[in-house]
Amino acid sequence: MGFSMSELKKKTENSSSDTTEDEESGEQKTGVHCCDKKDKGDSGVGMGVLFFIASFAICFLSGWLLFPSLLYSKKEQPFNFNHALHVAETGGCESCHAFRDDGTFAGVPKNSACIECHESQLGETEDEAIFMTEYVEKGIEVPWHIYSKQPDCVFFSHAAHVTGAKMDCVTCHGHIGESTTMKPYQENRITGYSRDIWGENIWGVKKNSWDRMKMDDCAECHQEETGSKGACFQCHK
Amino acid sequence: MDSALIPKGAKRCPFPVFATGIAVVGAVLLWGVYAMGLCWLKGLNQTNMNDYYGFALWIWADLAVIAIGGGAFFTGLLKYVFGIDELKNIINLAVVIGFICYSSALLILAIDIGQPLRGWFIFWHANVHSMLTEVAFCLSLYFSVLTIEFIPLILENRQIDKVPFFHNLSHNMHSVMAVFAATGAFLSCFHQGSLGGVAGVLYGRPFAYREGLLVWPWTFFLFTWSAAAYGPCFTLTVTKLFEGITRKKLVKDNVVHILAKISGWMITTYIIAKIIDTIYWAFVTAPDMGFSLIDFYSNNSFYGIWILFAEIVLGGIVPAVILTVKKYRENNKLLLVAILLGVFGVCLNRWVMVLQVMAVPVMSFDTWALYVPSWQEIATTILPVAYGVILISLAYRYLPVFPQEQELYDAK
Amino acid sequence: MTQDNHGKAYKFGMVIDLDKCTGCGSCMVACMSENNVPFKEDETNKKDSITWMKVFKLTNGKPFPDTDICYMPRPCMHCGGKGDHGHSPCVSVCPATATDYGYDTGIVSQIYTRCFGCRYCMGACPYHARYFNWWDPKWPDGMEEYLSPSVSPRMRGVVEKCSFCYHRYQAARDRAYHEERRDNIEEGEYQTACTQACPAGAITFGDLNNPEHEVSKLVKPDTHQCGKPRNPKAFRLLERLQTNPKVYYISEREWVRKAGDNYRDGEWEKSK
Amino acid sequence: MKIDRRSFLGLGLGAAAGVTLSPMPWKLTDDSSIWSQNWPWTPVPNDGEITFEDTICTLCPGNCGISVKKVDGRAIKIEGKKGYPVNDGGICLHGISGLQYLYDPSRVQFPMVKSGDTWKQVSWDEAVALVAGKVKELRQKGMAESLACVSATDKGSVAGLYKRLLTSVGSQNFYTLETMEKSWEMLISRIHGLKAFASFDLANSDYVISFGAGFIEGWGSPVTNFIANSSRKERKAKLVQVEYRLSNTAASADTWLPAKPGTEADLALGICSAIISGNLYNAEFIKNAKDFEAFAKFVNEKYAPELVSRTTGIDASKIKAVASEFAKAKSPLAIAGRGKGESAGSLMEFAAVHALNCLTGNINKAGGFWTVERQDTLTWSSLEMDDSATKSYAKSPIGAVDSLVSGVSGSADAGVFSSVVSAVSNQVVTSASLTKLFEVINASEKSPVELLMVYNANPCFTLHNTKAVKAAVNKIPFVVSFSSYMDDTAQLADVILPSHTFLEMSQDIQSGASLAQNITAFSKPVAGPVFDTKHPGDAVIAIAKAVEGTVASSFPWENYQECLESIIGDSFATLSEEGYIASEFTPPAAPIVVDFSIFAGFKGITPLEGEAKSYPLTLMPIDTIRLASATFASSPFAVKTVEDTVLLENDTVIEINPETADKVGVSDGDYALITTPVGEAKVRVNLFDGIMPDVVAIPEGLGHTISGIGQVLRKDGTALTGKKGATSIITVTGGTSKNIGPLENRYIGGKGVNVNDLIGSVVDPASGLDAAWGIRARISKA
Repeated sequence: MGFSMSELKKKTENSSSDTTEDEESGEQKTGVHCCDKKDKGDSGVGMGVLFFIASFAICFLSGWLLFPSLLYSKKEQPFNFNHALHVAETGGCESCHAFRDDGTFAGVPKNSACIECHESQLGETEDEAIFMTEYVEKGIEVPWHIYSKQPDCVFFSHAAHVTGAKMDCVTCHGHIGESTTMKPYQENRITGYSRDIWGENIWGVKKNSWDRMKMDDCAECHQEETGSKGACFQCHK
Repeated sequence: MDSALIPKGAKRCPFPVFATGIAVVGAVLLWGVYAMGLCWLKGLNQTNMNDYYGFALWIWADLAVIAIGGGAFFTGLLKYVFGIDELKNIINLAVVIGFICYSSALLILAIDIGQPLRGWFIFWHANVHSMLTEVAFCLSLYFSVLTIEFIPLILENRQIDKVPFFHNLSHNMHSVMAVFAATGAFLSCFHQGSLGGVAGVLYGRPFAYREGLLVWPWTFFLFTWSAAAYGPCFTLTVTKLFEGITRKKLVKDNVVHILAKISGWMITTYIIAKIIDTIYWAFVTAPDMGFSLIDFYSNNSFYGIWILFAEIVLGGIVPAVILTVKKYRENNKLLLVAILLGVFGVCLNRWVMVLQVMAVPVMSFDTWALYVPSWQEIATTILPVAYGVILISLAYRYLPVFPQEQELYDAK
Repeated sequence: MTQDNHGKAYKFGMVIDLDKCTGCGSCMVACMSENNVPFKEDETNKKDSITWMKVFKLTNGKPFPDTDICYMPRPCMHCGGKGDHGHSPCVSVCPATATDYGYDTGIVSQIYTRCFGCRYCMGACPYHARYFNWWDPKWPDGMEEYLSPSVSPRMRGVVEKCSFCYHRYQAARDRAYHEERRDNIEEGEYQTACTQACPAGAITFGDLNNPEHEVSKLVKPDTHQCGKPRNPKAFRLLERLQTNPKVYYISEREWVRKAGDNYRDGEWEKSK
Repeated sequence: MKIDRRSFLGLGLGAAAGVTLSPMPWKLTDDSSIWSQNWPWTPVPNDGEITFEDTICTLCPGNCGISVKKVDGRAIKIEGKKGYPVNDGGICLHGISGLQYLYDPSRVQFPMVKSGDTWKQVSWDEAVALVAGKVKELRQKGMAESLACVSATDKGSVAGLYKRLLTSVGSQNFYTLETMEKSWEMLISRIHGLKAFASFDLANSDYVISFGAGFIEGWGSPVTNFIANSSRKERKAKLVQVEYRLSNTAASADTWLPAKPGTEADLALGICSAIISGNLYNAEFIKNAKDFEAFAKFVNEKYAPELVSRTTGIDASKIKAVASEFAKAKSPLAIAGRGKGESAGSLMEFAAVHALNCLTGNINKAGGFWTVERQDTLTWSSLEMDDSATKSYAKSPIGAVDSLVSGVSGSADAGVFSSVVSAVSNQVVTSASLTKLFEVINASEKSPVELLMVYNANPCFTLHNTKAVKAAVNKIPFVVSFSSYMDDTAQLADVILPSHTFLEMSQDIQSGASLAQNITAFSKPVAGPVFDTKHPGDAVIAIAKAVEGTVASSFPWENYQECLESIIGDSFATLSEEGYIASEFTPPAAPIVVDFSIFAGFKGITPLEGEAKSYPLTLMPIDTIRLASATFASSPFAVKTVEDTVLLENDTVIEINPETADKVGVSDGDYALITTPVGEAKVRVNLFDGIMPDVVAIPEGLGHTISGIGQVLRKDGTALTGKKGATSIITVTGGTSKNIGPLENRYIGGKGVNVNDLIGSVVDPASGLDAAWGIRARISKA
């Protein structure tokens, strides 16, 4: 408390006006000046503005550019999977991403489904070789990172949407079926969410219906299609 | 040491004495902060609340500080809107108290919720039907208003005031303060009221439930009215406390008496309304739900019928009589009794509307629920008190809280 | 989101025959096991013990040997609220819309991850059907293996309650959709875990809007009076508060029916 | 470096503005709230394909059919099996909790040998070799009879294997727990001359008088009884409950007759008297009964309703009314066996009650009492015994008791009964009593049992006077436990060969009491094994093989599965496919014999221990379905359902009438000291109007000792601290955390008082079994 307002005022009144110098030396000089040139004229506002602009720029840009890249960790898929090729071979999403008899959705197929075709290696790709040697032969399920993985609190009925409302897979999942490579999986370091849930855009802006899979996106569509967002339990468990 | 900061001409205790005092209260504050940290890190299992007692000690404290902080909006309203000019001599204190009370209330709410990181959902996913949503919005808005009202006072600090910009800012803010006072009064009315509504809308709790007007139960209006009525009692109590501690006269008697008189009439009207409300509730609302009045006040001595008597007679009728009758009001001792009873009365009312609501069994086979707060709850409840003491001491020391101080000192 | 529920919507409800209930506790455990309800080392403080389905023990208060007891299982009542418009005591007070009323099912539903733990809903519920997670849910090492993926385990600091095993309704709907029956669900397809487990068969569950369903036949709900039972042996807990629960009780015993609500001296005799 | 203050202000404001206008704060706010929704320490169960697998629950003798729900092969829930004859979809709380038993980290996770206060992990081979070595040694010393085994029951192939091991070694010391089932068996043998067990067709009876049987507290086959009880309304059937306390069964009954504890037999005979004097009995059925005249004379003289009214406290008119209703009912049924029927009880009490069944003749008919001949569906190959085994086997069991005859001989009243001893009771029946076994061990200087094997039993918890039982067990040089859990007995063992839980193993099951049909069921493993445990049958086979010689050759099977297939024979295919075979009871071809001569020496039932002067109250153990009180301890789920009027924090809560409380000077919630001739305990008091004054009720199933064991060392020398190597931290009430050792189950262990610490054993002269049904006690404020 020893350092009083009067002192502060004096200092600000007397601080240096070396606005032409670069930041670092300016700071140093300021330090010196304020000690020995206490009764010089007031020109500190300019310095303040400079600092303001500099720190604004740094924070603003790092918030937009650095922050997103720090926020997400990138994980490579165990091996590349060519959706386009498989869709062409099997005829559609449903042949691998199927419903079980009780109406639940099986999601990513298990090895047992894959080896219906891949009894032995079919093609010559390295990826298939990895699949065969590392997973099928060792009896391990492939630890895919699932782009559309919703958190545990979400209940999503594929049956209601695909069978009931006759929705197309693309509406939510985009054109993943036409992809030939798997993009890296980005996981939010804080939430553990897949980046695809929030959307690629850091503001979460979406252009296509499949760009984002947040609750608001579900609610928006429900509101349009059913006239109600639905009660909590409709989508939460 | 800090003399340059002290308002000009004001006599303050030596800095070491002041610092020691602050350090002692600061220790209490740290204890509270520790308890608060425990609640945040380990969760609300640190409290003795349970599924029957979802609201407990500190929610009472929350409601109580808001009620006694009601002096801020009401005094502001009287001064700026109704133009009772004498009150300018006590408005600063009222604003500081209000600021302390409302910031404390916000802090308590932040501790009270099970998921503090999601606290903002109350704004983002607001349910407009919920009284608590109304509370949150009004509370935070009114807190902003109070901050705006508090700023000019800070700017009046001797050193800050020297800066022309701040001086002018302070001056300009003063001139538009009426707008803020009016906004504040409006917001606070809703805020106080919605806190009353919190209990009053609980139609599953016959003890709390009240019928009402439009979307608001009677408790909505009673809470606003009681905060306006009893808030000044607390402002006066703090004034008296300061005068006692500093052994100085800080506010002129006529100011005190005006505020006391207004408070007295407000209490009178409030307590009449409260009595009518109680009678209607006891003879119409509750019986419709299968309860007699005595069902709410039996079984244990803690929540005996005495509590209703204390609230209405001791905390209502007695201060109302003292404060409305000139002779009594101007008797210093009686005045002190009245304002203390007033503060007690409104705190008791808030206690009843939070704690007893939880305690009274509703299902015929249910039992009375009583609870004893844990030390963490007590510490976090004392925390805002310590914080308030520190802030108000700082304000008193460095800001011209009492404009008449100098004049009164000179006159002595 | 105000729809009235007298249309084609379901109105799921439960009828519990108190004369059949033996207080065995199967419903409580079936519920805990179905819904990933956690447990602590000491659960004897019943005021902080999470039991979505709780069995109360009522006594008639008479001395030996005229004493009688009755067990009353209490799930969430899924109140329709005043006028049965969906403004249940708890739903109307939740500041963050973390709990709401499903107009298509009559079920009071909830998002645990939306709840920020203000506990206002607990204060609003006269049945003590809502429970707060005072502690982090912890399972003894390895025991979390039995957790069901159908119900998300809740975290510390949020309120939870009985959901009428909504996930079972979802599962039934999934099947119905898959079999192209849209959401046409048979009575037997959606039953709560407690109903299914009760060895005494004391619990019946179904659609109160469907006169073919057993629950409707048992209590004959009066739609003009917000579902008040027309069966004189049936009653709802705290009927007079107008919470309009969807859980009904049946008992031949007069003292039990009387204990279901509050009556001032002489009122019960008159009301009979 | 010194920053100028105005620059500093600029820096701060710039940073604030820059940050605010970037997505960072907003995204962080949102993400931190989402983080709180996805806390890494809150488990996330994996999703997958849902399947159901059926098996049988063997936690209690009820043996319900269960469906285990699985997600991608992971067992997640247990439900009742629809259509199964025992439970038809219903299930009790313990059955539902089965998975808590399965995944319990406090299970014995691998074979262990005790050294000092440390348990050391050993391999199965080592453990088997150790046990087999001891057995071999005893055989070599010619002391094979000092090998003993305790099992809950002798039914089924697994228990059969244990018994076979003993026999092949040369020991008759195979003991089962003493339950009401044994008493009924003895009684049927004495009265009807049949080797059969009792069964009760509750579901079809229209009038049941139960003398303290807790149909809905877990008696017999609990779920079957729940179903029968709840269908009473529709069937217009009546239940009369004779009990000193308003138990759940009494509350559910149509009539509650609160007879003083210990006078149930008097009341039964009083009703007999009323039936006989009113000529309401089934004269056709009784026509050939032995000594009926004597019995009639006896009850009319000594048990006229007016006389009985004085002893029991039940109005004579009420007795007569019940007698008349009972006799006139279409299929009346009288049942004995207090509480859950887990104790043998006084044989004469059973006899007095059964006299009612005999008078109405509702025996071996629908809705009546059934004598069911033991059908041994298992066909064991003959076993080989060498000389040493044969020699040892000739010695009678250590816990041998004589029964039945003692009740008749030397009776002063013998005169009125026939002096000709009937064909059915002309011999002294010798059987083995576990209680007696431990008594003998305690009485001998050196334990006559050298090696005790404990399978599916927890005698240190379930037998009366646990202190004495534990002393006896401690005296036995080598104790082998086959328990899955560190239960009260396993704690005292030298070696533990942990068994699979019922969900992890296959076995054959004979459903027992209170069913009106024979059910043979086959349970199959539906999970695990979660730990390094073994099928108890495999363990015995391995031990037998390691003992070598004729013992090994008596166990020709590779493993239990092979054994089961061979001994079940033809029906194995059907069993493993259908899961069970049920057949309705068929009445025996020959008319049933009834012999009333057992009443010749009737002097009331086995009295309570303790004198009334210093112990003015009667302490009665009470059962509740919510607490398991037999071999298995309750699960965390079950304990959670227990009311705070039964267990409060770690204290047992006793129940007394407010009148008693006044007399003793305690009030509701007080701590009290309860003292019996056997022990004392500090408990809390709950006042309940529904209990008779001067009676104190104390809940069974509490007071499991929490293991006092020290460390458990793995083979590599590291301490076992939980499955994943991490010590599990459990937060307990009050928010404090403490480390839980791997074998300590604090969800039930250390909670409350074991009733059996307070009640001593009392040998029933009629059966030779432990018939203690309570004890005298006093209480004082503590």
